[in-house]
Amino acid sequence: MGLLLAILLGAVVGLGGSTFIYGKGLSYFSNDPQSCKNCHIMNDQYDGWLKSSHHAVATCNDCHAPHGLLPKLMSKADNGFWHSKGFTLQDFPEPIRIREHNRQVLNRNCLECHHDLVEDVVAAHASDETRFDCIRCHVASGHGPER
Amino acid sequence: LRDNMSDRKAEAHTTVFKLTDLTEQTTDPAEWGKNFPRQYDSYRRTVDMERTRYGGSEADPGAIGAEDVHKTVSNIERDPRLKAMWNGYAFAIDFREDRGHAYMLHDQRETDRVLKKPQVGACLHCHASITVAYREAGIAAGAPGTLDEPLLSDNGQAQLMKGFPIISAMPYEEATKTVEHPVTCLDCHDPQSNQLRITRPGLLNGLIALANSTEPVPHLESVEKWRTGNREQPYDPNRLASRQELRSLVCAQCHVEYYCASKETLFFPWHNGLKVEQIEAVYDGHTFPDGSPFLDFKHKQSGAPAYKAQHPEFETWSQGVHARAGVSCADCHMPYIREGAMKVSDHHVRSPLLNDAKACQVCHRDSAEELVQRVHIIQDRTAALMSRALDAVVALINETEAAMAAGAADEQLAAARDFQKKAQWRVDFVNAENSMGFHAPQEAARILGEAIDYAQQGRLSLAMLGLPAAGAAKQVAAAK
Amino acid sequence: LRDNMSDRKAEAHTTVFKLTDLTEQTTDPAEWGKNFPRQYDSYRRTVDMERTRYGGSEADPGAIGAEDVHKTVSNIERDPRLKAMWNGYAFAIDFREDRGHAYMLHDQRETDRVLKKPQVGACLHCHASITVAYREAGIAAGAPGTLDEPLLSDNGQAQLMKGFPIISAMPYEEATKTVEHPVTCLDCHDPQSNQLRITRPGLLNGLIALANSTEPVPHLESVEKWRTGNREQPYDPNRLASRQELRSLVCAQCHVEYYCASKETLFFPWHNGLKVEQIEAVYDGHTFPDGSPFLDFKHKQSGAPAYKAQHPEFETWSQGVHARAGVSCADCHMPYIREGAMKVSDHHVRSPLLNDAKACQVCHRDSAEELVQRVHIIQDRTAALMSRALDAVVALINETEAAMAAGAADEQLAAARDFQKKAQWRVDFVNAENSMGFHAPQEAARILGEAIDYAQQGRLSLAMLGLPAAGAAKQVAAAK
Ligand code: HEC
Ligand code: HEC
Ligand code: HEC
Ligand code: HEC
Ligand code: HEC
Ligand code: HEC
Ligand code: HEC
Ligand code: HEC
Ligand code: HEC
Ligand code: HEC
Ligand code: HEC
Ligand code: HEC
Ligand code: HEC
Ligand code: HEC
Ligand SMILES: [Ca+2]
Ligand SMILES: [Ca+2]
Repeated sequence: MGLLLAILLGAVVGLGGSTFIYGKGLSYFSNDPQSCKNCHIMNDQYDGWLKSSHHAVATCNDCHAPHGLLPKLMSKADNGFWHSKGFTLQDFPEPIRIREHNRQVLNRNCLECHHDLVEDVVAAHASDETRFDCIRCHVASGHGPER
Repeated sequence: LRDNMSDRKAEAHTTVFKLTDLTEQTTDPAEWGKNFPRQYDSYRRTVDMERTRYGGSEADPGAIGAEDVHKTVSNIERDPRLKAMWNGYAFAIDFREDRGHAYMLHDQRETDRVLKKPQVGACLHCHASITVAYREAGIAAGAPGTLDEPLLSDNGQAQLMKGFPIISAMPYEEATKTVEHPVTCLDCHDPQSNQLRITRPGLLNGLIALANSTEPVPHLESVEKWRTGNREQPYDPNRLASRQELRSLVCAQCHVEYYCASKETLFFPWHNGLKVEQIEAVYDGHTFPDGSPFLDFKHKQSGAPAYKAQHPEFETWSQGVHARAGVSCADCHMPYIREGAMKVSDHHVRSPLLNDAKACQVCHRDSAEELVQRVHIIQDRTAALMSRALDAVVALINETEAAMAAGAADEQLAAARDFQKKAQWRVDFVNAENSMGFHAPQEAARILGEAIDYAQQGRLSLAMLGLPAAGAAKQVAAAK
Repeated sequence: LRDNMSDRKAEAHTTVFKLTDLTEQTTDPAEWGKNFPRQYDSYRRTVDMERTRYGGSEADPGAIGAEDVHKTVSNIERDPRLKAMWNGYAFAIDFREDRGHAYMLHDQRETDRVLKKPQVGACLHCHASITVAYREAGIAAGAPGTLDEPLLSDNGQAQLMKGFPIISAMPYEEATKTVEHPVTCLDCHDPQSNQLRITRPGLLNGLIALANSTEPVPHLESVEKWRTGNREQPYDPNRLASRQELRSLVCAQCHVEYYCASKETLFFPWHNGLKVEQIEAVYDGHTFPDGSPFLDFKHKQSGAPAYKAQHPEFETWSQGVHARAGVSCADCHMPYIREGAMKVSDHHVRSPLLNDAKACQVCHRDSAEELVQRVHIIQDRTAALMSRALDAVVALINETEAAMAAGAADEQLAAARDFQKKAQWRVDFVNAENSMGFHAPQEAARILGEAIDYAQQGRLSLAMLGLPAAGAAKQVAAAK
């Protein structure tokens, strides 16, 4: 529990105090896509998600956050830092691109939901599942053709 | 930080502050800039010069022109084969790398093509903000209504179309006095709604011809739709084109192959379609109003009739996979850039490679280096094939000249000259297209393959003449 | 939602039921099919025949072969220019449209190229499940270890590499008795782990040569990586290639340009890189073990030395944008299909157009019709340019023959013959590549442009001879 608090605190600090609250920071930890859309910078992805095949079945966090509670919060604190830094300083590269770490998180999440379906094809190459890259082909599944 | 955030939120809601009223007569971009400072700022940056492997632009250190501005490097000095190919035409006198929109009027006024050859007002169609001048000339010649009426109103269109041939026929020196600015906001935007619009008679007429043809144009959906609908009114992009189509059509007002000289009013040769051989067929079948057969010039060395291609970017793009996929000129050359919370179109129109290929990354998930590499691979292939084609065309020209010197009769040279016309038209089409093949890689290579074939067949037709002095003639050619 | 998901997970936790033990000697796919019924089912469907505009396959109604199976249509009857180009070589006797993997051994055994010309065991490298036969021959010749050891073990590799030249040198009739099946599971998969693997000596050697060259291969990352690392051990795809690379390399075991005939053991000519002129340079510089200069055949009509290209799919794909983007052969030719609750790789290897372009649609969100259209546009352009190139090559051949008839000496014909070699190699490279340009559209067009150039230059060199009987000779040619 202490660890969890520390992480939460880290997240709050990372997001930068009052910005965190004003920017609906707490909603960052919810599973509501609205909480991502709070940043207009996420509008494109939000709009894309609305048109995607997963709109009815998966929200932002289902795909982008690790599926364990602890890793989830840690990842969010980390990402929260990057996001608010980027948002505040307006110094991020555009178009926005997913970072390698987050890409792996994403890929694991595809596998979590679709494990049964893809079990055989994944197994064909031993245990090295990180090299089994769903997004290579299904890049449109999260955000439709537009991204 | 907090302030920053609320700023952004406020910004997200701002639309346009109307600081000044824009009318159909506001040609001065600075006026528009009061309402749209971001677009105006980037628009002004088209004065910048920076080169890429095959594009961008570069100043010629030795060539200082009007107003102490450097000219760009000369394409015909860099590759004398071009000069040989255009021998007898104005392009052999002066032809330089193109640069940003800010220079278009300046560069036209000072090119030796204009200074050393008589040109007509038609040139201004694509080098100046000229709609107001067209309309004034139209009204003076009896067109209905006033300048205050919207350009797209019936009266506005009548004025435009009436004035267009009048200014086009004027001598250049006179006509150029009727204009003041290079392409400006008014030429692409409606001053009231700010919507994109087509203002150029050349394109309006060209699209009517294209729509009336049967050539499939899947990348221009509104044309396809018009064809299957009620065709009583001719095709009109301002009524029918989608926003995405307009994001290319505004460029097609100028970045197209055209004919314009003293013998006939400017037109776009799209009556059969947009492919290189379809345009050629239009020219082959065309006669000038005075009854003489259409040609751009007679080659000085070989006596061959010749067509000259000019910047067929729109036609080439039309054959590429990007056009089919609905990717417009503006998507690559005017990408959205973020200005605070707003996304605005980058009006600094230029090579996408000068902007770290950011325009591409919206669609392609590759690094800037990788994207530039892909462009270079395509361009290098095109350049190598073009060089091969140019060698063949120049050899053909020299050998025809030698055959003439050896006493060959015109009938004997007819085939060679016809092959030269065909070959030259094709290599020139790719050369004049400014993306070095990128806009349609395989199509550019196909055209060059045909150019090579025709040029070499021309040489063969000469060699088969078995002229007595052919040996000597060959030496003349080799010595060149 | 998540509860729901984990429910389903508990429901169906099927992995592979191991019904039978697979070993390094299990060449029979039916055995593998017991463990992998879905893959086996689709594998067996490669007997299906259906044509596309330029691909797929089609039975020749009039040609019934062994076991009462129809042969496919003859490419040399459909286009006699091919027959003319290969005059003097086995391909002018029999060359048919290729079809599914199920036929590979059958078709090789009954082609007139084998029945009417002596061939060697090397042919089987790509037409049969042959690793066991290689190993047996290797062991018989003294290689260490037994057949039970994994193919990828040191002993396994030693056996393979020892047996390969032995079987390759055997007369075809004898060698073919050592094999029973066309390509089967064992040739691409490890019987224990089921992982992809490379089993073919030709490719293992070819990749070593390629890795040792300096030609950039951005689409083969593991090769690039090996180059910058410790190069003591030669490049080995089975140790180094990524899964994604293997999804193409398993095909590159066979779908490549190669030399294989009686004079030398099969090899892949990749010592300079994978481009058409890099391969040509290898051949130009090569001599047979007996010291004679490398060539595939001497043209019967013109006397020109000639190279024959065969199915350079891998080399061509390597020049295309798909390879650069990391898209593998299997992505398009073995796409995932849903089989009940499972997703499996479609082992019905065939033209992606026969599957409604489903393979394409994960990456390209276009309709099947649109995707097929895009393929056809590319293929039509390639076909038109290829036809132009073939015309030129055939004319050159006829004209050389005529010059010979008119008494031209060998020295006088040397240039023409050299041009024929260059031109023919290029047009053949694109013709032999089975996608009609799709795998690398601009590159295919570039190659054909060069082919045209060389062929016409050859004709020119003849015309310039100014042979006394050139007029008559031309008539001979025209009459053909
Ligand atoms: C079904 C899975 C899924 C869902 C749900 C989803 N995404 Fe994504 N997201 C993806 C994929 C796939 C990518 C592309 C990653 C890549 O190409 O490497 C991506 C990329 C992104 C990116 C980086 C931009 C880029 O193109 O690299 C952002 C930002 C993003 N998503 C935000 C969101 C937001 C906000 C939501 C909720 C509105 C959301 N995502 C919902 C799968 C998903
Ligand atoms: C505080 C504003 C803000 C909020 C809220 C926000 N984002 Fe972002 N996001 C950004 C900014 C700014 C960037 C660009 C940062 C960069 O690339 O360094 C970004 C980038 C991303 C990326 C791509 C870069 C990476 O780190 O991989 C993903 C994925 C993403 N966001 C997902 C989400 C999801 C999911 C949510 C909701 C849980 C969310 N974002 C909420 C501002 C925000
Ligand atoms: C929260 C669970 C969940 C996550 C995470 C998830 N999916 Fe899905 N996905 C589903 C469900 C549920 C469906 C629709 C029902 C079905 O057919 O299984 C679906 C459908 C699909 C489909 C078929 C529809 C289409 O888009 O063509 C694809 C492909 C797919 N998912 C790929 C992915 C990929 C790739 C990722 C990761 C980027 C991913 N999924 C992440 C639950 C998920
Ligand atoms: C090489 C390309 C490729 C890769 C990599 C890939 N897929 Fe697919 N996937 C496909 C294709 C093609 C289909 C369509 C199958 C069909 O229509 O029969 C598909 C179908 C699906 C479907 C929908 C099945 C259905 O019809 O309901 C899901 C879900 C899916 N994939 C998930 C994944 C996941 C999860 C991964 C990563 C583990 C993944 N895919 C990796 C190509 C790919
Ligand atoms: C998919 C992206 C894309 C599209 C769409 C596109 N272009 Fe280009 N264009 C390029 C690239 C890349 C170059 C090469 C730039 C270089 O060599 O530096 C180029 C070059 C040019 C040039 C020469 C630029 C210079 O720096 O000299 C002009 C003019 C041009 N394009 C106009 C157009 C027009 C007009 C259209 C629409 C009819 C169009 N382009 C469509 C990407 C595009
Ligand atoms: C009114 C005519 C006109 C219109 C409309 C027009 N252009 Fe141009 N464009 C020109 C002329 C003329 C030049 C050459 C100027 C010079 O070299 O002085 C040019 C130059 C360019 C260049 C070369 C810049 C460089 O650095 O070499 C690009 C790229 C370009 N235009 C793209 C576009 C695009 C994209 C559009 C539409 C969004 C467009 N143009 C609309 C006439 C026009
Ligand atoms: C249909 C539109 C159009 C017409 C008409 C037109 N231009 Fe241009 N011009 C362009 C475009 C687009 C460019 C930039 C692309 C290029 O240079 O190929 C350009 C570039 C130029 C340039 C700069 C590069 C160079 O060629 O040295 C000069 C000078 C020029 N034009 C002069 C003229 C003259 C003189 C005429 C009349 C004879 C004329 N233009 C008619 C569209 C046009
Ligand atoms: C060569 C054509 C051209 C010229 C000249 C031009 N624009 Fe634009 N402009 C465009 C295009 C294309 C768009 C994108 C419109 C769309 O997507 O609907 C655009 C968009 C805009 C927008 C909408 C917001 C945005 O940024 O997308 C504004 C405002 C604007 N332009 C103002 C101006 C002003 C002010 C000028 C003169 C300084 C100007 N434009 C000159 C082509 C042009
Ligand atoms: C608005 C989307 C979009 C933009 C912007 C865009 N492309 Fe493309 N590009 C596509 C599509 C769609 C294709 C066709 C293949 C496909 O469906 O993925 C394609 C194909 C290509 C190809 C292969 C086809 C060919 O012609 O060889 C290259 C190379 C390429 N793009 C480079 C670029 C570069 C460089 C830029 C920027 C200068 C760019 N693209 C901008 C969407 C885009
Ligand atoms: C991006 C998709 C794609 C990739 C990657 C690809 N191919 Fe193809 N391939 C095609 C298409 C499309 C055709 C044309 C089919 C037709 O004409 O019916 C084709 C044709 C073929 C043919 C002839 C098929 C027939 O029906 O006769 C062969 C053999 C082939 N490819 C092998 C390969 C090999 C080997 C690789 C990898 C080195 C590869 N392909 C990579 C799409 C692809
Ligand atoms: C052991 C050699 C071998 C391997 C490995 C191999 N092929 Fe083939 N392939 C052949 C031969 C031989 C044929 C021609 C069979 C015939 O016509 O009888 C062929 C035919 C084909 C065809 C033509 C089918 C048609 O209908 O015309 C395609 C497509 C193809 N292969 C693709 C692939 C792909 C993709 C791979 C890798 C996944 C692959 N091949 C692996 C030897 C091989
Ligand atoms: C390096 C691999 C390889 C070798 C060695 C090889 N082939 Fe093939 N063969 C293929 C592939 C791949 C195809 C399918 C593609 C094609 O037909 O172009 C094929 C197709 C064929 C076909 C069917 C189409 C046709 O050409 O009529 C026959 C018959 C054939 N080969 C006979 C032979 C003979 C005889 C030899 C030895 C002289 C031989 N092959 C050596 C790979 C090979
Ligand atoms: C020409 C090469 C080739 C042959 C022959 C071949 N396979 Fe495959 N197989 C592949 C490729 C490529 C994959 C995809 C592997 C990957 O992505 O790691 C694959 C995947 C598989 C998989 C993993 C699950 C899946 O569907 O992706 C199984 C199981 C399999 N094959 C069984 C077989 C069986 C059984 C046979 C014989 C009947 C066979 N294979 C013959 C190339 C081949
Ligand atoms: C695994 C992803 C993937 C698959 C599967 C795929 N493509 Fe592509 N394709 C691409 C990429 C990536 C490009 C390069 C342009 C880009 O970045 O979008 C491309 C480019 C293209 C282009 C333009 C480039 C060129 O060579 O002319 C065409 C046409 C095309 N693809 C057609 C197809 C067809 C048809 C198929 C199926 C037979 C197919 N693709 C399968 C990813 C794929
Ligand atoms: Ca330029
Ligand atoms: Ca076939």
